[in-house]
Amino acid sequence: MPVNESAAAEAEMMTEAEMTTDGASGAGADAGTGTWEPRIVAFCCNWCSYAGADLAGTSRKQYPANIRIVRVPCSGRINPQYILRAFQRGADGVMVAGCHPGDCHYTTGNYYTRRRFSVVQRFLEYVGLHPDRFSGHWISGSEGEKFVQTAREFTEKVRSLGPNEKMRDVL
Amino acid sequence: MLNLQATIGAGREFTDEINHEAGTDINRCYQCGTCSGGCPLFYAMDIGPRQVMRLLQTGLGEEALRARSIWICATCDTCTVRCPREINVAGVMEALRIQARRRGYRIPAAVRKVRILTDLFLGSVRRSGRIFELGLVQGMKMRTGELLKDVGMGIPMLLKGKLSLRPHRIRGRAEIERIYRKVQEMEGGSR
Amino acid sequence: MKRIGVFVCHCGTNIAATVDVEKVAESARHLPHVVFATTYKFMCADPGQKLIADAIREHALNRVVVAACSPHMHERTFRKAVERAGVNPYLMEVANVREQCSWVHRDKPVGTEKAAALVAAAVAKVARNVPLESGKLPVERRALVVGGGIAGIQAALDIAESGYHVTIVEREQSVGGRMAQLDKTFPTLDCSSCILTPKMVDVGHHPMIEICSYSEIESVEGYVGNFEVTIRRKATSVDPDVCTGCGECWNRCPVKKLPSSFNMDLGHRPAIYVDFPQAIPNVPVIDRANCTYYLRDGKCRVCEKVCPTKAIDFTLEDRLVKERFGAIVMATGFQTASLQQYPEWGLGTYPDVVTGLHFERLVSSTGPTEGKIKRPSDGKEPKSVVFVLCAGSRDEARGRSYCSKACCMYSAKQAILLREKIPQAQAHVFYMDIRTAGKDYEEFYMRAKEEYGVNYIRGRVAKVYPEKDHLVVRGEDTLLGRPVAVEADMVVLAAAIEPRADAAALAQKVGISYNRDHFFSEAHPKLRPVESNTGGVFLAGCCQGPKDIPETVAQASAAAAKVVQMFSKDALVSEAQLASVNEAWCIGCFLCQPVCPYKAIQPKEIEERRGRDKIKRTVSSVNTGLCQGCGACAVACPSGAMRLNGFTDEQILAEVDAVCL
Amino acid sequence: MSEAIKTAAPVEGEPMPAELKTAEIPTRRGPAPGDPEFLGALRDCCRSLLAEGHVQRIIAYRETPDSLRPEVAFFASPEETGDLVWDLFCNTNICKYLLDYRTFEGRIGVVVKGCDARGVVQLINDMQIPRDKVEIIGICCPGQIDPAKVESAAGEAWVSRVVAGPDSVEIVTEEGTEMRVPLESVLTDRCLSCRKPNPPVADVVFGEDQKGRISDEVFEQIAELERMSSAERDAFWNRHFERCIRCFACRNVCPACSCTKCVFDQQEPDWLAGERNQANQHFFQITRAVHVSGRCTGCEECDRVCPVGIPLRLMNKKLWKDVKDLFDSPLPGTKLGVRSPLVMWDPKDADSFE
Amino acid sequence: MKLAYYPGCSLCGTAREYNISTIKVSEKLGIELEEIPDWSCCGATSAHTSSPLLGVALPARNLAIAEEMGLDVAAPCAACYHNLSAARVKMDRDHLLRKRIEEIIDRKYRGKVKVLPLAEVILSRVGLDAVRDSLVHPLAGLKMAAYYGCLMVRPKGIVDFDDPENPTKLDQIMEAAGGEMVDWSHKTECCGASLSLTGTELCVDLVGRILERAAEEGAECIVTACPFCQANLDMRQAEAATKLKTDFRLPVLYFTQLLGIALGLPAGELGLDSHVVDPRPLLREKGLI
Repeated sequence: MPVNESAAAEAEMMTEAEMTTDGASGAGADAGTGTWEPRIVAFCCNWCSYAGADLAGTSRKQYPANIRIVRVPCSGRINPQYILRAFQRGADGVMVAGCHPGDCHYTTGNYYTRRRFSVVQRFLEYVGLHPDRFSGHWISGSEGEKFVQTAREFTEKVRSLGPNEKMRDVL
Repeated sequence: MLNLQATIGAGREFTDEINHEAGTDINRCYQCGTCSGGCPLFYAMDIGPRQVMRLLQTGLGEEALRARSIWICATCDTCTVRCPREINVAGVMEALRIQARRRGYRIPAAVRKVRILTDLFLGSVRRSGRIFELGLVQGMKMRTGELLKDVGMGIPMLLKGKLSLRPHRIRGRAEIERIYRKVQEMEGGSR
Repeated sequence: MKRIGVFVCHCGTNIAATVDVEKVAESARHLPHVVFATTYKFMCADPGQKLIADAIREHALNRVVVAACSPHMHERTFRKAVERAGVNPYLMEVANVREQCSWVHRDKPVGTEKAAALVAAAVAKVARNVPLESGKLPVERRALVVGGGIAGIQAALDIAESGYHVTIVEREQSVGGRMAQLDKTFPTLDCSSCILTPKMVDVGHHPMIEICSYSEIESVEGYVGNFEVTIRRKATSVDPDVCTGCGECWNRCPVKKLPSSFNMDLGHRPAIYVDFPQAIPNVPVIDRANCTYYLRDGKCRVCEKVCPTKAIDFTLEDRLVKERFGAIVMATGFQTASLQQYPEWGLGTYPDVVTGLHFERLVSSTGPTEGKIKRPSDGKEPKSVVFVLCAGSRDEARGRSYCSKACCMYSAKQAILLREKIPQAQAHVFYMDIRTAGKDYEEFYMRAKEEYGVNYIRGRVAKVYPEKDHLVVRGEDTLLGRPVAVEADMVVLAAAIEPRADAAALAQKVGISYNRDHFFSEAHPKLRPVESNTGGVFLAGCCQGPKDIPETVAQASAAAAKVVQMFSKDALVSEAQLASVNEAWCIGCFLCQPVCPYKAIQPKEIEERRGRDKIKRTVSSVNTGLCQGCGACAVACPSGAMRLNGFTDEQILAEVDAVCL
Repeated sequence: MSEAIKTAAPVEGEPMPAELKTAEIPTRRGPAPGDPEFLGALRDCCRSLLAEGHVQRIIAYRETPDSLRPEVAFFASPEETGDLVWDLFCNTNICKYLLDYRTFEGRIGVVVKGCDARGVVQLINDMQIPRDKVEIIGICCPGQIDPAKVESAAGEAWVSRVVAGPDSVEIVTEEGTEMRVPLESVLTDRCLSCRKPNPPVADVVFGEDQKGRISDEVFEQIAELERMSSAERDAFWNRHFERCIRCFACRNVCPACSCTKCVFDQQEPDWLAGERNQANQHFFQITRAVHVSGRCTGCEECDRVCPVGIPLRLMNKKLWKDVKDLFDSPLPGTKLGVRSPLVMWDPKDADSFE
Repeated sequence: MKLAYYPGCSLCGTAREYNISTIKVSEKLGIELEEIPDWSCCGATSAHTSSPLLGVALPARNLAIAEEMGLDVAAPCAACYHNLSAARVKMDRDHLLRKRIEEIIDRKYRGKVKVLPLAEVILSRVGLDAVRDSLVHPLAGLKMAAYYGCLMVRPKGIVDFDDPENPTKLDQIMEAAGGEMVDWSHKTECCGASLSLTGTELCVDLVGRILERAAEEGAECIVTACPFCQANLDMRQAEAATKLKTDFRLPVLYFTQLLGIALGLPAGELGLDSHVVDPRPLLREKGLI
């Protein structure tokens, strides 16, 4: 609904239709070559893995553009329902990254992440999601190289699996 | 005057080939000299391992192929173990020796005997599957003309049964011959 | 009525080179609620911020998205800019299109498409932001300095001089740290203790400074402005209030031959000791592991007998002291590498192979040899000494890729001291690159070569081995291109500077991050070098990375300035993005309570109308003073009643949707 | 009556008392369900509780014209307890009704078997009802009968009455024909693998501790599922999730689901859309299972009440197996004062991240 | 425990005494050695300095046969141990190389076989306590310098027998045998043996350096586990002494010979007569034979 001056009545809530943006090209199609490119959502904790991704940037290390980072204050803030939502909206792979256990800026945040996702990871696999589509990593603020390595390996793994159909509900 | 960007450009392909064969990356070298310093035979070499690295870094790798060093190197790996930049220095020297042979470079006279011994050694293995030590020593004497070398040692060793008179041929000699031919095919090498 | 403005930064060419900023702005114009989108070369600069203010006025914007560098860089800058223009600072989101897009994807179309998606995500999120106010936090105007070396002393003095109380926690018997072990300092060659001891005395007598020597940090709770630190005051067996430091006890103590770690085990000390003569506090401690009284239950007691003021009290126990602080300065210093992974140099095998710190003790007048340089093996005066640089540093193969920065200079100094004390001695220095990056440093290095005839050999030492009555140092003189061997009576290894062995454990206690080599991580290498990522914790000296004394002192004063800046405000601005409870949805199950690291969740009685009657029930509530906004509670709450402002479920879901489309 | 165990409601500053005193099983025991005076003794117990004012309401079961399906009844006065009944058809888990009594003035008695009692304990651990407000009348359950199985055993004929013996069941039909079938053949599925038939916490208990029936059949099914490829598992669950009509019966019956405003009912954030496509079906099923993981008592009511027969026990038991393997925590609802393992941590936890 | 025995060409010729003493000591310590049937030469330094493929193929043939036997390989000769281990590691790391080598040697090789120097077998599988328990003539009063050379300890990753700069395993074994070990700096300094026939004067210099350091530290004999080093240090000792204008008589023995004596094996069977620098006077003086 490409309206420049939004004349629509002020709807406090977002209607589903309004969510669509025809500005960005169709999900998954690569702007350049048109071949299929996997879409990967990475939930990164602000203090460590997000800083690690920044360090990869300041060191100009290249990694696939499929990775799209959503910043959260702590890996403990990542709700398993966000993972389901990402797959629903067309993600082909989801990554969760936090500080190494013991290094969490909030001291115990990642301990809960470790417990929660050791259960959720097995359960997602159990209900039929291919295990290579979801992975978790501990990446510190000084591990720019590890972030890049993880991004590349995970993108290739997801690319080899092809587009994800499970739970896909793209409008 | 050395036109560096030209030599670096021209020599890059050769340096990359050596990097690949030795499974290492010479560009990491920061010329600290630990390899040359620790090399037991550096004093006898015309250019030390560090200088060989520098030649390869600046694209003058071909020059190293004419050096005596790559034949004197005893592949004892002291350099590789101590290199702070984790470069397989001994591997590079070995790769250069193989390249020198493969590209038919003339081997400096002073170190020609190393090549002769290697050929005799491999010939002996090819024929009987194991080394015939006496044959090796005699072959060296014939090919180098040093007939009286270590003759004092030879007789006592014979008497103590340390030098058998006949080569010990293994049953699988045909297998060894087949290995040599297969390797030659795969490497297309000039033996 | 949401009216969002999108501002895409060129960042010179950093973004514009690999992201078509115009196209990103164009695609942003079609996003819901976006009424204005533009680009500018430098959004963070004044004109950029003015552009935002003007756009807010002209287009009546009430929400802003800035697509630029990482929020770690300029989120604060843009929030202030937006606030000045009358919009709540938390109605602004940053899209990281530099570090996480333009710099890491060279293909322009791909980079542009991703940047557009990141902007879409930021717009979707900002559309769901709600205005937030940051609260006020009380500040405990007391500072804690961990480590009593020159860094800790300087920081403490600067803070105390600004009128605030400082507690220094020092693990050893006396403050002074590494600098107390040095003889002279470069580049001025003035005597280390002459410039250090006055500062130690100041610290010792300053009314606002309390020194907890022979003590360690047991635990740290709380957060910026309100740290609760437990300090373990190790039992010294000497009553500090009564002891006058007369020295009777340590002179008469029968246990004489204990290795003195202050003298790098080259000298000896008694069981009751002070580290060095100018020790502050000048009160000895008893080394209970080696004191006869403790080893053979109650024997000896000589020190007790000779003590004129009866200060000895064997029954004293460790005390755990709990104190509140507003800020912490980490100044824990360094240690030199043990070099056990280098058997080829023989440190620890051949007695005459020593490290720089050993040499400092040998050449120091308070050292075991009263300043006369003698070989540890037979005490002879060395006629030839070899200094080996980069001993353990710049060696990725064995775990230390970094340069220890100060060795070139202190080795040159030590060579000069050698030549001054033993004019006929030869000084050789094996080096790879001499690094004299400081004021008067290069001149000092030239003096060593010209005035003192120190021989510099460019080459990294391959092997050190004993031969007859001397050592042989083998290497290559890479400028000559020849193998060289130097016969030396003593070899001084400039061992790498590394953090203290327990640095990582201490970092986890205090809650700050550290890098691969266990140096504490600064918030930003260039822009915030003395702050850690954790609010209220500052860094000074070698604990943050190898450096020399001038830089350490500069950092210490900088850290002190940061602390004083914090204390100068009447209250701390607390985090605005905190958790809050939707009391209608909360069923009082308190699953949120155990996951809160700051114990910020308490029960609260509320009254509700249920049909005709009023009922009272208990729901969760967040103490905004303690909450730090980590969000663990928001996930533990099944119904989503617990929300984390700034990162609510709606916002994150909106981001996920936008990023995936 | 036993002295009620005082449980602190959430006190200012200390919301969860460090260690709720776990009530020991009292010595007072009533006769076992099989025993002829059992029903009389149960009715007397309930009547005296109400008469002496120990409780102001009792939730139990009452006769209905269909003798195979007694209904849940709320007894307010001693006289009403006359038609209170308890037999092997009391499948329904009544503990969740306690949520309606959160603000009820007075104490509530509940007649609960093993699985229901765990539900009551879980509600107490989830702070939804204080321990001292509930009078737990426990019954050691010999296993409940599935009415559907009885009717299919009786074939076309209408079943008028069923007499349950210790190991066989006599079915009397309208036409008066009688047939005897082994108890095992008509038991509800979950009772065939019920390990904990006895109430872990109760104020008074009827019957002796039962052994329960050990069978790993459900865990074998789970293991078989785990051996499948992810594509096969995907197909398996798609087939089941497709049939979910989103009636939310599983949520409404679950003692661990005590939220007043469930995420599935919320518009903002819009977690669950209405359309019954495979994405939303997956979102609902997975989220429900993950939300109760660590607090699910394993009563399998959800599996029993699902109108379209989705094997929810295969999901709940899988999560329970993993939680037990990973954190070695007790079965939820068996101990008072125990919180979900997912709101605790241990430095030595297993780590599935790299 | 049973192992596939790979003697190597030297042990069948110039290092005959190393072979005999190895077999005798293994029997005494309960190590069952079954010689790899029809084993062939490992190529020493000549193969891998001429062709990378040949350098792996020659040892690989022996590894393949050992794999058929289903036994780990014991290779007393340091050079053979180095080459066999290098081949195994290179093929482990590079799957394609393993495939090509299988094609070259026309045998299946899955990489399930470990390669151990004899010293490692004694240390980890027999154990020093077993050695101490079966001592008959502890080497009391004999000051030995253990010389490891280069091939047995370098480079890390290709051979993992001991620390490349400061190895101690031979020292441990000989100390268990009752001997007194000298701690000296040139344990792993290369003796240049591969140039013994082609650059003899270089060998003399290197041998001189090593023996000078050993003598200075008070060693009475050299103990080694490499036939190249033994031959080089033994044969070039006289020339080295004259060149350095000093004289040192340091018999160079295989560690299995001295271990044999310690375990009470008859001296005659240990080939003590086949050294240029005769060790028997020293051993008699120490009352060991």
